[in-house]
Amino acid sequence: MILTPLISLALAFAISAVVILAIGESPVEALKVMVEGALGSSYGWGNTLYYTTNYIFTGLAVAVAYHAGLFNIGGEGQATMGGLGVALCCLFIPWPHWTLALLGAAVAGALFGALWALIPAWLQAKRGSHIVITTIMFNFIAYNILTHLLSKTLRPLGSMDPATANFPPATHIPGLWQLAEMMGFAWGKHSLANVTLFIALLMAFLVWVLIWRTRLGYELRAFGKSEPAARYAGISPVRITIITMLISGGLAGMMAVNNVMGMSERLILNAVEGAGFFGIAVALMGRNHPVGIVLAALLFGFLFQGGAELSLWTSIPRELIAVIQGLVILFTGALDNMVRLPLERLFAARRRKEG
Amino acid sequence: DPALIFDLGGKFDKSFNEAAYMGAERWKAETGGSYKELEMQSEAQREQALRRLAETGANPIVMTGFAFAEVLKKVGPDYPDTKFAIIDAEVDLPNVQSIVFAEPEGSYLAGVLAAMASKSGTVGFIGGMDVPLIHKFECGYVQGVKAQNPDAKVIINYTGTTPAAWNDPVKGGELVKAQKSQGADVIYAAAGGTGIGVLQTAADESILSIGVDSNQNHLHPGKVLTSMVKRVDNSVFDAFTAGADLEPGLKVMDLASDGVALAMDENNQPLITPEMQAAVDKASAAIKAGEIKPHDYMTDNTCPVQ
Amino acid sequence: MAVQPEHPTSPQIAAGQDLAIELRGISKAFGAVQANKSIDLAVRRGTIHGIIGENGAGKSTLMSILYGFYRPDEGEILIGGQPVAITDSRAAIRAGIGMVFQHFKLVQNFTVLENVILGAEDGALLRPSLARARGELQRLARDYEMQVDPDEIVEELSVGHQQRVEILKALYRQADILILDEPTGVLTPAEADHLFRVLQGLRDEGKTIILITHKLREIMKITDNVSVMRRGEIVGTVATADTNPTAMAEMMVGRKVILKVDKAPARRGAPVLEIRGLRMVDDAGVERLRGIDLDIRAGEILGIAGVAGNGQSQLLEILGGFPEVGSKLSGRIAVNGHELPLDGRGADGQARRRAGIGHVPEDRQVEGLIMDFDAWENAAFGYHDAPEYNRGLLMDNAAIREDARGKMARFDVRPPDVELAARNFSGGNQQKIVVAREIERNPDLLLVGQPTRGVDIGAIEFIHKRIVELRDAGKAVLLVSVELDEIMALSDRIAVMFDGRIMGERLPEEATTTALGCLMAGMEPDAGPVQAAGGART
Amino acid sequence: MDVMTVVQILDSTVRLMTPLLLACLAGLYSERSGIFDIGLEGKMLMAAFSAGAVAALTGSAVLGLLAGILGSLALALVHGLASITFRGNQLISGVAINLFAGGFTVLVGQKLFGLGGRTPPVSGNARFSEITLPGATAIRDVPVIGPIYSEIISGHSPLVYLALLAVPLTWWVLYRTRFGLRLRAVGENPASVDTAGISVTRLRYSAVMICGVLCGIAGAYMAISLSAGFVKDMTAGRGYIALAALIFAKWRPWHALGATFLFGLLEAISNRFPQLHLGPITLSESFMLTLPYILTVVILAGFVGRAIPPRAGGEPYVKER
Ligand SMILES: Nc1ncnc2c1ncn2[C@@H]1O[C@H](COP(=O)(O)OP(=O)(O)OP(=O)(O)O)[C@@H](O)[C@H]1O
Ligand SMILES: Nc1ncnc2c1ncn2[C@@H]1O[C@H](COP(=O)(O)OP(=O)(O)OP(=O)(O)O)[C@@H](O)[C@H]1O
Ligand SMILES: [Mg+2]
Ligand SMILES: [Mg+2]
Repeated sequence: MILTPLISLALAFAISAVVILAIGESPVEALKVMVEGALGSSYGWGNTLYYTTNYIFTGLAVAVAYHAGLFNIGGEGQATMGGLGVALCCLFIPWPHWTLALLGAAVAGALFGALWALIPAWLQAKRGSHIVITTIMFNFIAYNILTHLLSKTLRPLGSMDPATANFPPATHIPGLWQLAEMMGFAWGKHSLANVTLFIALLMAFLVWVLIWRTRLGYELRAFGKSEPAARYAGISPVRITIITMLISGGLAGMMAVNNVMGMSERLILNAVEGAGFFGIAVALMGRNHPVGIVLAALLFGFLFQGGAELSLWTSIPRELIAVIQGLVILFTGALDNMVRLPLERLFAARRRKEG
Repeated sequence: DPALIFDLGGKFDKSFNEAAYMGAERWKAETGGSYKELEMQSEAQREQALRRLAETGANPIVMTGFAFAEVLKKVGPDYPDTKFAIIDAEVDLPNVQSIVFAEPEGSYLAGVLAAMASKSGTVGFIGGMDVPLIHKFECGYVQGVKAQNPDAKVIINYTGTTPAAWNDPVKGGELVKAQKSQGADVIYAAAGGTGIGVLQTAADESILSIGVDSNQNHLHPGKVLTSMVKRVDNSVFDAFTAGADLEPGLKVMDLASDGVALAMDENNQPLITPEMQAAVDKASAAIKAGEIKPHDYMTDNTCPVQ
Repeated sequence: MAVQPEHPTSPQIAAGQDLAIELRGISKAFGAVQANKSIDLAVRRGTIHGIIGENGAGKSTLMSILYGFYRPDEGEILIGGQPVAITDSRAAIRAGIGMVFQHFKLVQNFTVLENVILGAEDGALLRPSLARARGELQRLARDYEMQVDPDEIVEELSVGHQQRVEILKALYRQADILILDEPTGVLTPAEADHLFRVLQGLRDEGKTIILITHKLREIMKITDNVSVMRRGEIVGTVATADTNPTAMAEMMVGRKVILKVDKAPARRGAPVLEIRGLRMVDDAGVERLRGIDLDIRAGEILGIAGVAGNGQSQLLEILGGFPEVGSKLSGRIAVNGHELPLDGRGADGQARRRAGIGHVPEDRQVEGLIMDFDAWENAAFGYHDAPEYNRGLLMDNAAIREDARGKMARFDVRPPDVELAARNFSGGNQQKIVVAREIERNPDLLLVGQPTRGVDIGAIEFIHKRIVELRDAGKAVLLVSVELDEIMALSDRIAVMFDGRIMGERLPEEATTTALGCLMAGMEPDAGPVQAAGGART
Repeated sequence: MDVMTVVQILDSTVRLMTPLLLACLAGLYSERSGIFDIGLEGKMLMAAFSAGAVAALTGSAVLGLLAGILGSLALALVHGLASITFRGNQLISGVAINLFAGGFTVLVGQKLFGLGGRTPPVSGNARFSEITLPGATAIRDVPVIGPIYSEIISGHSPLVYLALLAVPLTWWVLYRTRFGLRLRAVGENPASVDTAGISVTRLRYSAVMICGVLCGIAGAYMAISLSAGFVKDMTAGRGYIALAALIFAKWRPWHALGATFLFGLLEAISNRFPQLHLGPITLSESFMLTLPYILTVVILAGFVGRAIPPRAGGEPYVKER
């Protein structure tokens, strides 16, 4: 039922509005700034779509795991490691052309992300250690490793910045606005969205195929619904858990193509910026269906870009966005029954009247 | 109007960004002009922010923090008529003024003072997140200490390897206690929000601390030996005053140009003996004259003395 | 029909008489399911009142309402003539009602004592409560000869003993109305007899007992009155003395039923399944199978009788390729002469299916079906990687749907809607989906666990017929059931399992319930107990 | 390594483990009742802020503590609402609460004090000062027990002793009282509690509330005892460590003491020895800083014995589908 998430969303925004009022600002004003900044211009759209791309990847990552009954909170760490993979692949392989580099980076990112999900997956499957905690810990560990590498090993000499050198031009992938220019019209000049968006959409489609059209998807969903039944049917929990987490981590890792290769064109410290966590909300709002996820990702892209504009043009602190996102996750994710049950009762009553 | 962009630390980091904010406020107060300010929220926004400001005709645009360097290289050329000033990094563009500070020099002096103020002959350094910039402070400091007292011991701690390390006063406090137990009685904190905890605990434990970036002497009068101030405020003030005809090129803010200095005011005045003052003056003179060249960690990622 | 449903309470129990309980117009719906439809029921004080009805008829729901576990949508409850608002179990307990649920409500890792006092503590501190409970428990155990070790951890107890704990819990709360929901399903005939003696004892003290059961025999044996439920309604209440099994069966289903399966004598062929010295030690280190030797030939049905929890489930799971996680296996299994591995990739459900083993698992809702999957998806479950269901990398959903339609039509699953989620089929129809899936694969060996648990008599007839057909087609069938009648009706040979062993084999024609009962209790009919060690576990 | 070093490390361990211990016990109550809670971090943060803010405004540490508890309770209530009343996903509720607290504290702090989310430094009565136990100074110089008593045991904030007392208290409540019995039961099999005539909802709410109170004390301790004021994100992941410690402790009070002690000790050691030289190998600084997380994973991997959570944990109690 599509109505539930919408109402939940409305509630989340209503409370956010109260918070904004509480800190003495005008919600209407804030909303206007957000909408104009994020959707009011092709430039705004360009940036909104950039964030959307991130969230599609992480949202899909969470969703795939969720279908197998696994709760992957590790998107953050997996995307971080994916960034490492993308960076190494862009820095140390002499790519002839960006198209090849793009493919290479996508593979590298996915590989690193997948490997980072492998250990928690194995621990869950073999030793039953709770994947939620292990993935959280792996987020921290990934961050520590990255900081170490960036400030000690990968940082070019004399640079202050704990970041890698810039990637060679051959690995610079065109932004959507550049594609637009090639096709001879001006759209969102210098905005951040880039060709990775298409990869994201492709992945969304592939995930749909995987989940509802392949044997693996069938087994994965069965396992997610009932482990005893899965074992009865000869589906190996260990195998499914590990494969699922590899796919999930791979998707999260692939996000790096967008933010590392597409945007900063070098690897910086906090490149992921919570996308891993927002993936949870995106997946939930999207009811773990690729189409829903793309839409939810668009919403969160809007939130983030709008929030940026907010801190750009108003005195509302940037933390407001964290609050709004928290509320959205709370209402769409944890409190959805609060909305759904009354709705269902309502419709049930309707049906009884009719029938 | 001019514009000022703060780095992710946020303008109230009690040190670097806050200093820049002070400068801008001072300019506002003295000239009655108005300026546009904004805080970064995410890496992705840096470019966005620069472009949006440039397009709204802000000039000059001052940004704090090396993290802007790469973006500025990209954006600068697109707005030739806009002047940019970047603090803590070098960007070689016709319309960019690069302002870099000689932290090693200031920290060197802090080291000299610390060595003299220490009775135990052991002093401490507490860095925030373990990143190169902070090693720059550390290295200058150690050199100063050793120069003043070759067999002095310097205990070095970093708070962490994640941004949380900038905001962990609890751990900062524990580090002070740990260092104190090893004999340290003067501790230099270059750790943003964590530094608050360091200075606090040092005061609680009645040992001396040294603040950083902006003048923190007033936080615990008589307990903070001094502060190694980077006059970010001055450079912002100057940039704002210069306005549209801000002259491009590299601007090194060192002792000579009062870009870095030790804060001496009524709060730490009782702690500073004449001979300390003398030693500091002597050292700074030597540095200005180029007789002493505190090694810059960034040049080779190593520090000559340990 | 023998009794007119429009009579809320039949002549023997008219209002005004000394009624312990009176239910008026109780209705309860679970979502779309109308589990109870305006039910009226009166129970006389100091009597044992039986309630029978097909699975899902609404018996447990009704009693759960009386006990305050569910809240009725409509209707009122009178205890001893006074209307009482039973809002929760606390109110029910205060009204003197105790209930032993179909699925026990015990805290598995608590001691017996802790379970008994839970909710009935004397004060904020445990020690005094425990002390009193210990004494009280000993007294009750003595009076009703229901010994249990008060300090034993519940999960260490056999089902029978766990049931005792539940009964003691109720008595400890001074219940004078005791509800038992299908208490004998998990008991040996001997244990059941003991339970009935206890119940009669309680009745003679003036307590009122409501007994839910499927077994007409038991109704006839100890109830004073009996109410029959069907599809959420009470279709009649009669004095047990005035009725007989066939009449009641008819009332239950609403039509004549043949309780007997007619089948030709078995034409045995080559051995299909050979089991030698099969042992299994579970994760907790308990030996669940203690050396099983079995042969099943083509064209015969081997029935395994036994009280739940004596290793039958483990045997089926091992043969089906999904033994309990962490268990250790030894011994040999061969199908059609080919030895099957006991563990590793080659021993999972897929491999077993490839080896020609079909399996109707004991619990359709937990194992046999994915309740949230649609019927068509479930119809391929376990065989989902069979070539006919796949096209290259992708699954051929169209083919699977088509195939599912056929199966549901042939097995008369109602409603015949392949897009409906398994959850929304009735128990019997869920079971038909599973049976269709497994039988139509035409396996050499079919494992069948509790095929008719949760299935109404109509469906039972149908499923029994299919199983016999398979056997007549020269296939081997291994049937496990706790219903002796079912074992007797279907099997060509009967093996009785107790505590992980085969106690003995009998031919149905020469087997008597009492003889089998002894074996099920671990005793040779003539000799004394074989070994008391262990005892049944769940 | 001389005695004083050891003493100092243990002394620092006591301080560092206190917030972990309180949070760990908080989680213990909640999870024993069957409500998983990864929102400890957020609740502590909220508490730290409320405590810091109120202490700064009123100049009273006690009021600060109360405020901290209230702040944490508010979020606990939300978690209860989501996971008990509305049978939502407990993990997601936790994630949301952490995110919300992170932003909300700064937002309000900025509004109140304009210090970028920081609260003004508190001092004097606005802060819990360290209390010296009787005789501490007297026996200071007695070898061994002298330093142990006067340095390690004595001279901590009252909240430290509160936390330590909470351990035996929790044990007693859990295993010796009616409430404890019911709490353990509802986490194992809510139906058994329900059919015993006890309200599952009320029981679980009270557990979640106790969790809130303890998180509140933990946060307050960090803001107005260990340090002098709130700094944004000052809990720095301690909530998650506490969670790991809870699993390590297999949801038992005394074990919780041990587990949090271990994590505290680890941090104290890495403070004292930025690099650890163990014979030939040297553990680098960044490795030492990563160690707690790695250790957590190792522990969770069950190399120290499998941990079985309360059976009904994480599952909302649903009677009717
Ligand atoms: N908690 C529940 N949620 C949804 N439906 C339920 C629930 N409990 C029972 N039902 C449905 O209500 C109907 C009556 O169930 P109930 O358990 O009362 O039948 P029963 O007569 O006890 O069957 P059995 O003989 O198997 O115990 C069935 O359709 C059952 O599926
Ligand atoms: N657990 C459940 N949750 C929700 N609905 C259920 C549940 N169990 C059964 N139902 C619904 O209740 C209806 C009756 O189910 P029930 O199992 O009582 O049938 P039944 O009377 O047992 O019939 P059968 O004899 O075929 O089992 C089913 O059609 C199904 O839609
Ligand atoms: Mg029932
Ligand atoms: Mg049924």
